[in-house]
Amino acid sequence: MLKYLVNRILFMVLTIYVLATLMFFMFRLLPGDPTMTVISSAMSPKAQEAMKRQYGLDKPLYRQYTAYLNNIVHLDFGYSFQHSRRVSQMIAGRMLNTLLLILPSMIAAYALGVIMGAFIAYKRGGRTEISSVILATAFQSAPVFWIGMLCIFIFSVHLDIFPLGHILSPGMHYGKSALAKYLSLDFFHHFALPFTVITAYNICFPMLLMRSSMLETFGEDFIELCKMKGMGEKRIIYKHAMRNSFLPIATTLPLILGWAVAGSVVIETVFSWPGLGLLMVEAVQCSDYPVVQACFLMIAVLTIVGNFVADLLYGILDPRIVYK
Amino acid sequence: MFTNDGGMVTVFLNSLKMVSGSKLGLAGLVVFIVCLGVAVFAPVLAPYQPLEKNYDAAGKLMKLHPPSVQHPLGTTLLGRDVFSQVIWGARPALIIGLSTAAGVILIGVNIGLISGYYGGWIDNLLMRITDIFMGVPFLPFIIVMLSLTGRSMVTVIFAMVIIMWRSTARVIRSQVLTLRERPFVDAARISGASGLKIIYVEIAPNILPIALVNVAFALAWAIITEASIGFLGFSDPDVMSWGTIIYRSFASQMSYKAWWWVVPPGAAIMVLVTAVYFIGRAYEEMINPRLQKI
Amino acid sequence: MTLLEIKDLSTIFKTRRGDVNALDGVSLSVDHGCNFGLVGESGCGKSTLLKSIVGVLPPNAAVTGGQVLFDGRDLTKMDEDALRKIRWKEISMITQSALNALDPVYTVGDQIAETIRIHEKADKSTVRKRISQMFGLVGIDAKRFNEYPHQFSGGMRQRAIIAMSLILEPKLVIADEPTTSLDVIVQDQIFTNIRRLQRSLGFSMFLVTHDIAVVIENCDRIGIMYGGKIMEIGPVAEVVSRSFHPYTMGLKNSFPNIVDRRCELISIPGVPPTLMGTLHGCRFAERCPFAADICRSHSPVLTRIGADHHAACHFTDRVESMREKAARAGTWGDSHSSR
Amino acid sequence: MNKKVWFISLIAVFIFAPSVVCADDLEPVPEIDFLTWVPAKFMAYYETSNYIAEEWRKLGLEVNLNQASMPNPLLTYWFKEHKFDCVLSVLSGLPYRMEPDFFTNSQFNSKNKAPGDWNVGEWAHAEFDDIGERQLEIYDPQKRLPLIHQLQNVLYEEQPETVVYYDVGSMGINMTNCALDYVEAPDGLRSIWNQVRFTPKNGASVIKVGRISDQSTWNPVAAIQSDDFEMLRMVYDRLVQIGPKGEIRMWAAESVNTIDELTVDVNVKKGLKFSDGRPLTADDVKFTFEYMKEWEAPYFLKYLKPIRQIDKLGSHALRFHLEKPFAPFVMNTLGQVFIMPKHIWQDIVAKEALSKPHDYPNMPLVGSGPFMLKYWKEAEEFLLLANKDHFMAPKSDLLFVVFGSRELVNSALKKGVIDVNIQNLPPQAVKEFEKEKSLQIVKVPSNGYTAVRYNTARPIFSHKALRQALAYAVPYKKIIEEIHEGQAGISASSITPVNTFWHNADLAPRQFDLEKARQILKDAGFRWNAKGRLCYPPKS
Amino acid sequence: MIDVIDLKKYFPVVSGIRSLFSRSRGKVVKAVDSVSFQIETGQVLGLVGESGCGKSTTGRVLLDLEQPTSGDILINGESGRALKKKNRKTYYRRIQMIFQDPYGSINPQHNVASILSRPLMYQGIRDKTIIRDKMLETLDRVGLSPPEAFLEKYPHLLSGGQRQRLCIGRAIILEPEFLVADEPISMLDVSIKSGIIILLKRLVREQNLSLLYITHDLATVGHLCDKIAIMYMGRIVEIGPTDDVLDRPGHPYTRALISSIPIPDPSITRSGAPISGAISDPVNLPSGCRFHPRCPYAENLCRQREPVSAAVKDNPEHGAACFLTDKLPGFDLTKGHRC
Repeated sequence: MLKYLVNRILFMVLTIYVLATLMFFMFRLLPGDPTMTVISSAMSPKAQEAMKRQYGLDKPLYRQYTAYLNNIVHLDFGYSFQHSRRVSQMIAGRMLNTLLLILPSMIAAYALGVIMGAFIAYKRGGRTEISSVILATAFQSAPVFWIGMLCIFIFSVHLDIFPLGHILSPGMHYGKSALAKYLSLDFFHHFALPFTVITAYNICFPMLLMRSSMLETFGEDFIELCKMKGMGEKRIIYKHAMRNSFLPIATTLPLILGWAVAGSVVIETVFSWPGLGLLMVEAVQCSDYPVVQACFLMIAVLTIVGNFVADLLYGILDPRIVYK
Repeated sequence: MFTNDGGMVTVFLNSLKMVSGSKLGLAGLVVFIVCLGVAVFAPVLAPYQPLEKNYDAAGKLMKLHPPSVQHPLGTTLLGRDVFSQVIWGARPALIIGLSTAAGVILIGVNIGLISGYYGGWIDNLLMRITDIFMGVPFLPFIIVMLSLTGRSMVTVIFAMVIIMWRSTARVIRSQVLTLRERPFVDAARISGASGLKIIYVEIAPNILPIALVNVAFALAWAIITEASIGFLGFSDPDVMSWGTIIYRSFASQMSYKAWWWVVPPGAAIMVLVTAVYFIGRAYEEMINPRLQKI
Repeated sequence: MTLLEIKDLSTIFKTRRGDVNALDGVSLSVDHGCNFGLVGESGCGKSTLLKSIVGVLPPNAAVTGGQVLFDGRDLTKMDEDALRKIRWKEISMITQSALNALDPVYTVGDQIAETIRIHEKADKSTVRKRISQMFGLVGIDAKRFNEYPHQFSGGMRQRAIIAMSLILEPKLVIADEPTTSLDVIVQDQIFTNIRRLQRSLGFSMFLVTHDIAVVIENCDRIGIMYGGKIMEIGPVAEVVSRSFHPYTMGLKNSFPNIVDRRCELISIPGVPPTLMGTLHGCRFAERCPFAADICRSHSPVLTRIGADHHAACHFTDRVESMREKAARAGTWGDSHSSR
Repeated sequence: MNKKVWFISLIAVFIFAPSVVCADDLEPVPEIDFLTWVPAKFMAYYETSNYIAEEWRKLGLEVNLNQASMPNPLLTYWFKEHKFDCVLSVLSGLPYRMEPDFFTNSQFNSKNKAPGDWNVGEWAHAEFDDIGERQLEIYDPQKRLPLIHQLQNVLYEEQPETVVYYDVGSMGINMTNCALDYVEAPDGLRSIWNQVRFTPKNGASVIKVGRISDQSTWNPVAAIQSDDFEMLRMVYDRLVQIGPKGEIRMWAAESVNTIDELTVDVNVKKGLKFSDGRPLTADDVKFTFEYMKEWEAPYFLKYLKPIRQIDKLGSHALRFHLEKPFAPFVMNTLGQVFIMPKHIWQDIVAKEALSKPHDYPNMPLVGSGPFMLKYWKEAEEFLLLANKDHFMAPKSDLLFVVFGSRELVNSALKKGVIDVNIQNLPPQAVKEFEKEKSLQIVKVPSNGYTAVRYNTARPIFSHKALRQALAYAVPYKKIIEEIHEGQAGISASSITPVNTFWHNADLAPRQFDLEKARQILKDAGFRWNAKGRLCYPPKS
Repeated sequence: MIDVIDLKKYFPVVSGIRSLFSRSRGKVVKAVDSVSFQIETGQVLGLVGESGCGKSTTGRVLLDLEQPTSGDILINGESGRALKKKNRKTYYRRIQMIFQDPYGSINPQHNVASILSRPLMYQGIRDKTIIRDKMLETLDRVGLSPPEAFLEKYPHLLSGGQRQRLCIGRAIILEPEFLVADEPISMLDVSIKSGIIILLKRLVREQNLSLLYITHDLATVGHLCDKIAIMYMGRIVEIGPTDDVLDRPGHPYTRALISSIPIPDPSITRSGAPISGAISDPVNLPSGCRFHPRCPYAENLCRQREPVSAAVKDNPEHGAACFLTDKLPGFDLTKGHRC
């Protein structure tokens, strides 16, 4: 077990290293001058050189690379071209915002999806099943940003129930602690719409998967034996069928989590949610590559750590898995 | 590659037959074929050019006109016909979707086959590479790629293929791992077949159904992803794809005033992707008898 | 005294391609304290019969006629709740594949304990004690209570299933190919074990298998099933030594015997019928060397030929000549003899 | 004759046939590489270039709209590599750009042709250079004015760029909780002159201002973005500020006296205090200018360059010695550099263990400006408290709220979630906003402008006649009406009418007239080939 | 004649890079441990043992489906290792295999013609008429007639028995000298099993080949084989002519195997297997005789030294690897009824 953990963690580090290196070299191949990010009348060739010196871009590539890796180890992603600040200062709060949006939505989507999937599998062959399948598929097939836009259109613009986006109403003060901010009613008011959209959008996958997994489990001998044992329908479904059917779904959790975190770039854009994804999109648009690198790596870390946690979770759920 | 009996064509035709056996599958197939038709005959079906500006009788630009007989889905901020744009948008959607799916399958299936069949260090290497790719955040990576390579349709496809093959490779590999242990592979080996012959003659036809399911899902994913890329403003600016239409309406800040500009392209994506999903799911249920409704 | 009596039971499966008459008027009975063995090849309807008895047919199958009388109660007429009380408490089961019969995510002990708790109110420690006792009886180390099914070997799993099936001391144990996937030595151990337990617990057993030898060794009465119908039924010694049905004769011919290995091995040509759609005549007629026109048009009924011996053949009166011919390889076609 | 020969000659005919048609040695004008913006994000800019290209095509030109993403590679092609035949140059109006040098001499002087500098079209004109250099030495606006007008005349005549339009922005105030006696300024509600005048009403305690970009940095040494300067000037004082009409107004300086072209005396107001209570003195001013120069604050580098030496004349008096005469010195140098507290910054690098002052987050911020930064929640909001002791004491605290998109901020204004929107409203929404009774919409004609800038280093646009002709082939009105909903104006000069003092009103904007364009081309010897393609004048 | 000499197959417990760090480094499972036997042309050797004893691995190693650790096979005097080295394809011309699972060993995507023609094509035969004639002849030979009707069929249309016949056809189409049949009937129905036995027996005689018949079922071995080898944990513990081994088993394990087989004859009562327990841990083999933990007769010597094969009752044909062969009590299975 310990060896497995060490192996996994080493591989995670390797993955992050590879991605970091990839990012570094990809951006060094970028056509264009990184100092060319603002048109300012103060701009002069001299000023640009000064900026390059300040960003350390005048050094040879390998020196830049080693410095870059060294900095990453210290969680320092350099200096934003656009924002004239340390990138690390910018992303910490953003990451929290992204997690606050994505994690609860994903957990809700999974929990609901699994329960609904089990339910429609139980009701198989009926109208409930077919209509939920159609509805869920259609919902998943629509681009999430479009659904977000429609929801804003209906609930914010027309019905005026929810705010148009963002994380808090302007001018709300909640004292110093971040907790107070995230526990405030206002936060939930802003959180509700994007949360619902992400949840509804992500429900489909676990639901359909759970349904087919349940159908497979229903065919297993032990389920039949449960019936022969005189076990009640509910007990069979909740205690035996669902737990077993959930296993293959647990393996997809990291995948979906990865998609969701990656998909945050779109959803945060629609809802102006000040998270990593939005920051990254803005940074890419400004060729602010230290910020892009940092956001990308942070999103990757979330994905990779998510994978890892899900793997461990799977081991807890399925006694047959022995880590070696 | 899959000539001879039980070849690719047969499997494909069989799969079509199987898909149409399910109601949802049939519906998906019909919608998909209609979309294909729309894409092919877009010049005939679309009343206007996608970027054509329309002026009213008084010579005024028809800005944001709501749906009318002349413009069934209204006009955009610069007087362009939304209906025509949506029709033309079927082309990039299908071209990008199909080529991405093809690329994904080509890479994914081959890596899966080789990795799964040969095992050992080849498998180890390929799967570690796949694992690394699994850690790559999908959309962000594509966005970064596109910001580096420029935003033509080819680079969009390339960017998607380069990252989407990973899950196909995994699925195919696990399939090959079980197929490899099947006695018919041993039987082929003792008939004197070489490794490549076993992979492509014996194993490949058997993973074709799974590969076809993956084609469907990759196709669906590619279309949605292209739309997302378009929405973030990173897709080919010269191509009026559905995602780009939505993005332009979003960027014009008029999307909440002119629903007819936003709803149709999104609905088109939804309908097409749903159809593709239905096809894939119907086929998946057919090839996995345990999922069949009894 | 009769414990289980099945009268004229019919079950139909609905499939995409049509109805399958999996069971067609099956009648048999199992007496108290006796073992009944049902022999048949795959697809003959053995498993469907078991599922019909305990009422756990899949949704696309239904009993279309007949009765299952257990201790005088008709199980086919009972509602789900009443049936649930009878299941396992009175009729339990030893399944064919022990690996798949246990839920992989719970420990073996937990699953057995759950079985008890479904039917009885019992506190943890007594449950635990009972299970340990039962483990001792079937030959499992009581320490393995908290192990998962995948940690058991094949033979041990089968023992665990037996322990589970006997834990509530049922009146009838249905054993569905209990040893098919096991090696002969383990099979022998398992049956020895079952016989020993039967002596101390006194349950009846309904054994279903394709292995005629196992039935001969372990059962009092035997039923030969083919194509969803009982072909011949009676006391083991009677049916084996004085077969009245050509299928029974063919089965005996094709069964290898380590003692009589110099006997000719003769196989039955052809394949079993699919049971799809409306069927006429004897199910075995296709493969029967003695089939006449009547066999293809009229289905023979199970007729009494001995004290407790029934067979379903039109030509029970000509049995002597059939037996003689059946022992010759040529009767069954040229290429089907071992010598 | 065998088949092969037939075939080859057939191919030959096809290849050479087109050249046979232009047998009179006409060389077609090559395709124009028109560098422009991506349509999705910069729809109006892209469409402007598209409208222009459509008309140019009618003249027999081939135009390729090269869409490049902003900022890269667009800015690189535009400023660094000059990789274009013409570019849609969109320059925003900022207060310091009221200084006439920037839009004239800086942009077109042949000295500034180097990559990364402002003469991106590499235009060179000896007479223009000469006037440009001379006007830099004249500190008296009245004496400088004729030269600036001359520069505009040359540009109008030579057309190194064709000015297409200037924006007339619209900004909104929700009057429910906020009152403003609006002062017209080229930066509208963003102007400091307006921001100190926002007055709360109906019991509101703070005025909420909507923004779509977050502050990047509060460090004046590191800041490079105009949005950042807008906020920094609220919390820091400058020696002078640019007034709403583009005039110089004393701010922290009591007076600025130009002794001669190379010497400028400054007297600092007495009684100014930093927010930590320490007084602002000539030491701080001297320190700031020297510090910025020493650490190469990228934004100020260009403006600090002319300074040779700064002498402290008294506790509140200084003398600047310049390397060479630099007329924009007062407006662009003294008018931009923020006075930083010496006691904070002098040892900040050592104290915070930084490699350079650019890395200093500058929190808590110590400034002397009319506002004080209370807090900053990144990407969310920041609160500026009114500095009641300041000589320009604001009427209200301001809460700046960062929104993710223009759409959000606009609807927030309408709903009254915010009181002021300092973004321009989208042109197509202006009419709708004007109907709202609670809103006060102010019109903000910009001193920035949009133009087609020609790369005169390329053979096509080295032809003056072509540039002049194309100026008649820009559908000015259509662009303003259809793309900008009328929210723009036509200017003949790069110094737009809003810069009343410097604008040369004698120049008449050119009208859209394709016939006239054709005539100019014809007169200059341009010809059209059989396919209607424009060709260079035949070489004699 | 087939001569297998000292065949060994050791599986490392851990493999790959991990083996460098693992605690179980260097440990092996001796799946096949010094196995030697001969099969005369036209004869059948039955290799019998419980699951996990290494009998299937022996077959797979012979076919080079697993790399042998050491050992060789002589096919009519020619070294298999040399043959393989020269050209693997020609090796497979001389040795072929029939697999256990008739469903899994046929590629479901190929039709009969393609299944049968592939071996020929891989061997370089391109002439279509030759291939076709050969296929028809083979189909006829394995009892799939009329052969023409089968050529275009896909496997899913064939019954289990037909599939296994097809597999046999595929194996004999190259006219090998040596055929390995790995449990060819264990997945088939009773009435069909004997048909395959009969077919194999006929083919051995007609084609003049040697057959290694691998099975766990001693009963069928009696009907098919000329010689029997009993395998236990990678070793052949007893080998000899069928009658000698079955009637006068010289190894306690053979005795246990034989006596645990149920006999389909109600007149015979069997005493049952005298041994208990299951196979030991293959990684940590017991010291001395591998069978001693289960052997009811084990002595100290058995725990210390490993027995080598010795002639039973002075019959040089019949060997058993047991110290106690001569001391074992009498064994009689043939009492009672005969046909």
